[in-house]
Amino acid sequence: MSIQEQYRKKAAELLSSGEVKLVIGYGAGTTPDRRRPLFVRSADETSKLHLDAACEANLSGYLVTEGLLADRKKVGIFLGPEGIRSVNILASESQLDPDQIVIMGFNREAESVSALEGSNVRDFPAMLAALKEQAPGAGEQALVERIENMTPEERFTFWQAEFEKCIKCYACRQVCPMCYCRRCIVDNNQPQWVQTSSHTLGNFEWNLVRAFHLSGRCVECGGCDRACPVNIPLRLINRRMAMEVLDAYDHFSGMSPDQETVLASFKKDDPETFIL
Amino acid sequence: MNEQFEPKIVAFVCTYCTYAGADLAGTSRLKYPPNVRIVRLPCTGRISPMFILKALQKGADGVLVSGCHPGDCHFTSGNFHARRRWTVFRALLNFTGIPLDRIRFSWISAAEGVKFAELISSLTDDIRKLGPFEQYKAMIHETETPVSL
Amino acid sequence: MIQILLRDKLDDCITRWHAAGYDVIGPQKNNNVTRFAPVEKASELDLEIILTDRTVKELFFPQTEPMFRYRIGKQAIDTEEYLPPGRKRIIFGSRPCDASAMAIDDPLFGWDFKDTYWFQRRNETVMVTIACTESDDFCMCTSLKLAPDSPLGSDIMLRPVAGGKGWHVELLSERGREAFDRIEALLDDSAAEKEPIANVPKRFDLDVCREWLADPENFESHFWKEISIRCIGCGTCTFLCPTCHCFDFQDEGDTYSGIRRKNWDSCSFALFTMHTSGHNPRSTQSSRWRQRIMHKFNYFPGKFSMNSCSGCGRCSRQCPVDMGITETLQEITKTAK
Amino acid sequence: MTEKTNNGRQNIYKPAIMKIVDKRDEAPGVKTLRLEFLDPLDHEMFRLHYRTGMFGLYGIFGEGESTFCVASPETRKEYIECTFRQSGRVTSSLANSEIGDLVTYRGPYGNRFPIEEFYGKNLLFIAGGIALPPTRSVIWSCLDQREKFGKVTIVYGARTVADLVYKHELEEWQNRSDIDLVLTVDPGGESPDWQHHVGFVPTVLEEAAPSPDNCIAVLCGPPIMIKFTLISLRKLGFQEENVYTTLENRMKCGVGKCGRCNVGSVYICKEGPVFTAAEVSKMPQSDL
Repeated sequence: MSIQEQYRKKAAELLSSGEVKLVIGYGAGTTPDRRRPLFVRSADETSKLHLDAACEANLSGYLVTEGLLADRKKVGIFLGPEGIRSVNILASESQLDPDQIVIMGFNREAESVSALEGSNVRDFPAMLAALKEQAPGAGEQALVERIENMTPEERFTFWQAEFEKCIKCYACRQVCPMCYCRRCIVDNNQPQWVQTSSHTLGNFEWNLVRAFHLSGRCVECGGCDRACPVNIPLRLINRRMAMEVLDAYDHFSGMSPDQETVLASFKKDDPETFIL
Repeated sequence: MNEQFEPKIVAFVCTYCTYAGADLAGTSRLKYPPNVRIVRLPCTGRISPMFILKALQKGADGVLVSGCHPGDCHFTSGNFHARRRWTVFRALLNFTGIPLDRIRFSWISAAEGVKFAELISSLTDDIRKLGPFEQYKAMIHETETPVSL
Repeated sequence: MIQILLRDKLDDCITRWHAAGYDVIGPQKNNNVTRFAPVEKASELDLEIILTDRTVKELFFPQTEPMFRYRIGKQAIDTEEYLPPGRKRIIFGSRPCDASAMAIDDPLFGWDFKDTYWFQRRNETVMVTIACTESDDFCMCTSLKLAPDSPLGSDIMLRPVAGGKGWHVELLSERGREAFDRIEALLDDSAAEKEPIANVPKRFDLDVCREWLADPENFESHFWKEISIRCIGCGTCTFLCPTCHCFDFQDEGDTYSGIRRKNWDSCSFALFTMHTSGHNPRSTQSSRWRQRIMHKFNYFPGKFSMNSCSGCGRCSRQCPVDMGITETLQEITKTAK
Repeated sequence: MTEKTNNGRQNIYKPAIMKIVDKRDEAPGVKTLRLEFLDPLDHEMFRLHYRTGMFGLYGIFGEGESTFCVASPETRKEYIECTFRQSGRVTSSLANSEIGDLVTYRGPYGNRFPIEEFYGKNLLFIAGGIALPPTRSVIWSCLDQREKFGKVTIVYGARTVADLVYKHELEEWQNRSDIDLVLTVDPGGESPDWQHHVGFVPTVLEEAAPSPDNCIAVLCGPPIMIKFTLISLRKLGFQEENVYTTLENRMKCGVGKCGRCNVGSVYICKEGPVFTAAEVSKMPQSDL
């Protein structure tokens, strides 16, 4: 039985037994290569669920929809490894109760998907530990290194050209499971820390703030990068920041619901080579 | 340039240690360059990275961020948190090409008036050598001119 | 007489237009995004793009535009106005959907009060549109009763000749004629077969949808919640929409001097309608999506007799969660029948 | 498409500059500013266009613009008065301005109360809290030509005694024999020396029971008060066509372009802010 069939069946069981009130998964998209988030509430709708290599989106952001988990009922959700990490972070930041989440985990390979054993977010320590050890995507790493090898002026010019394109649609923020603030810093106007105008300066500010707020929290699901309508390579900044927290603090975000947030914790002997 | 360039430096300091240290430098009549504008905050933990960005954007040529030595924080752990934040923020600035040699971090206690005076002197010299910070100029100019199309 | 603009004469055309004081702007792929930008040579143009990522809207209504600089004194406030550059320009290679969108927004920017920024640019621009011979899965102009060669909003319509050697020139306005007078000597009159225009399938029944939307009963329908449940509330669809025209004013500066700007804004943002008191008339994402659809296909046509949609399909094409106008109107068509 | 620009300028977004000539505290957090135009041309345009009910966008450069009604009546056009509650960025900044400071103003925009149609009729004004200013503009427009109208009744309520605005004018109205003034505060909001009603506006209105015959009602207040007062008015026999109210929404442009005040088929900034209750009931209620 294919994993798609297996999970359709599981979703149907969860729903008909009343264990979960809702299953968040993937449905067919507008075109054959697209998948879209799908919300299934009854067992007979589960045949609309899809699971294949085109299922790229990290659905965990929907879990923090206002009021969704307030009734203490459980929700089933299709999650890849990044999604599982996101749920861990959301739990560690007290945004949800991890025991309300029933995970149907999957691993995406080049052209297929495989199932991940487990249904509670605590069931995946081995998978996550292996993920931490894995070298990140070679293509991305190469690009990050290419930027690192530039002079600061070149780097600045590179990002200036990228951020010039930004139209401040905030798709990067809205699609990100970690951007759950009820009022984002750019939406505050007393004081107005970030200029809302989308000139290059305002865009630069916004993108720096976004990247900083995600440092040590981003799980590199690539959602922002895919969502960006003007194709700014946001994943490169996220990758670089993830490298930093791994190097400096051995922090790999989303390992468990009990993990401390890297910028809200400290060790007395943290490295501080740059401080005079 | 005929006249020597005088950099503008903004110092974000915590009130309990570095500000007291600066005070001590003053009362001890230690000489340091007048290029620094001090902004006093309750704790280094209160210093948002936005402050640094805004200072550079609004015309500072250099920024100093300074607070209590690790273990001496008036609020026990504010500077430990700040330290992590700075580490990560520096990486971000570096990756986006904002020069790190214009931003300096230090621990200066209330007793270290001499260290404060010396740090300001050396920082001012260094920034003077680097020249005015003009990287943001083109972007600021863009915000002040009509759309070209 | 049939006149043909040959592709290999484009460089000469651009030179002549430049000499006559026109800026020439066309579709380009730059830094991984396709958009309209000024060109010096024909080789910079990317005319094979079916539809650019970003619309021609930004050439009339920029994403952020300084309106005036203020300087505050004790006795007076000095305001220095910033107006559009005031140069004649030719937008070469827009698509019929983008061009019609500009015409659709004209009455909105002009009812009673005329928006100088919009109309000055509109009056200075010659829209040279290329009819579409290709479409993709998201194009839906035909569903909006427009077509891959709709003349609405264009000053010149170019129809590709078979083999891609050039275009049939169709003059649609005096402004277009003036611009093409400059290059008349370069036009060819040899007969050439026109390539057929793209066959864009009809994706929904607009009349049925409009009728359904006009029924007050359906305003509170559960449909809206269902259709927008996965909407994440970003501004992609509105900012990439050629007809979406909502904006915001922002002051940048301090109490002595600064600039007031006109920025794009989006009805899909929660803050768009939020009162200072905290009351928000459209506090849920479903009410915001409903507003977008109602505005485009009910309120706007009620006022200006046109749908506020030209069928470019960017909202569906670029949506991070694969939503869009097409899906909503398809579902309404199904529901209503 | 007409070339009309109410401020006589080519750029419709460019504000006029006004000087604060008087500033009054009305209630906690509520202030009134009296403004005068610096440029006589701007003032001329205002004289030409302003009618009671229209609104303006008041601003401070560097902070932005904020929309509220012109609280002074169309019978007094030498100045503009505006009353507002200090709540956001712009209103805080306006509240902190001093006499002599300069502010920006765009307007007057929107539609108006058709006061000529009220001639010869009885008038019932009902206002709640900070919504007295728009009502007050109509009240004075009518009182300044008192002989043209029949009986005038004003029902005004606020949360507490301190929250009543225009206290000096309430006193003046109280002492006039040609006005029936009914004042009320919400239960618990009364002070020891309060001698008027205690209770919510709809209840007090029903007790006062003004006759609907040949009567126009002007109703302004927070949404919840409007909702219940409309029920009371219906009970008293008022037709929805004879009840006028003003709507408020967030606005940026004021001239029907920026899109945010759109409710149903109506742009409040152009087709409003004055509507009859009959018109309001045709709008999608959940979007209000």
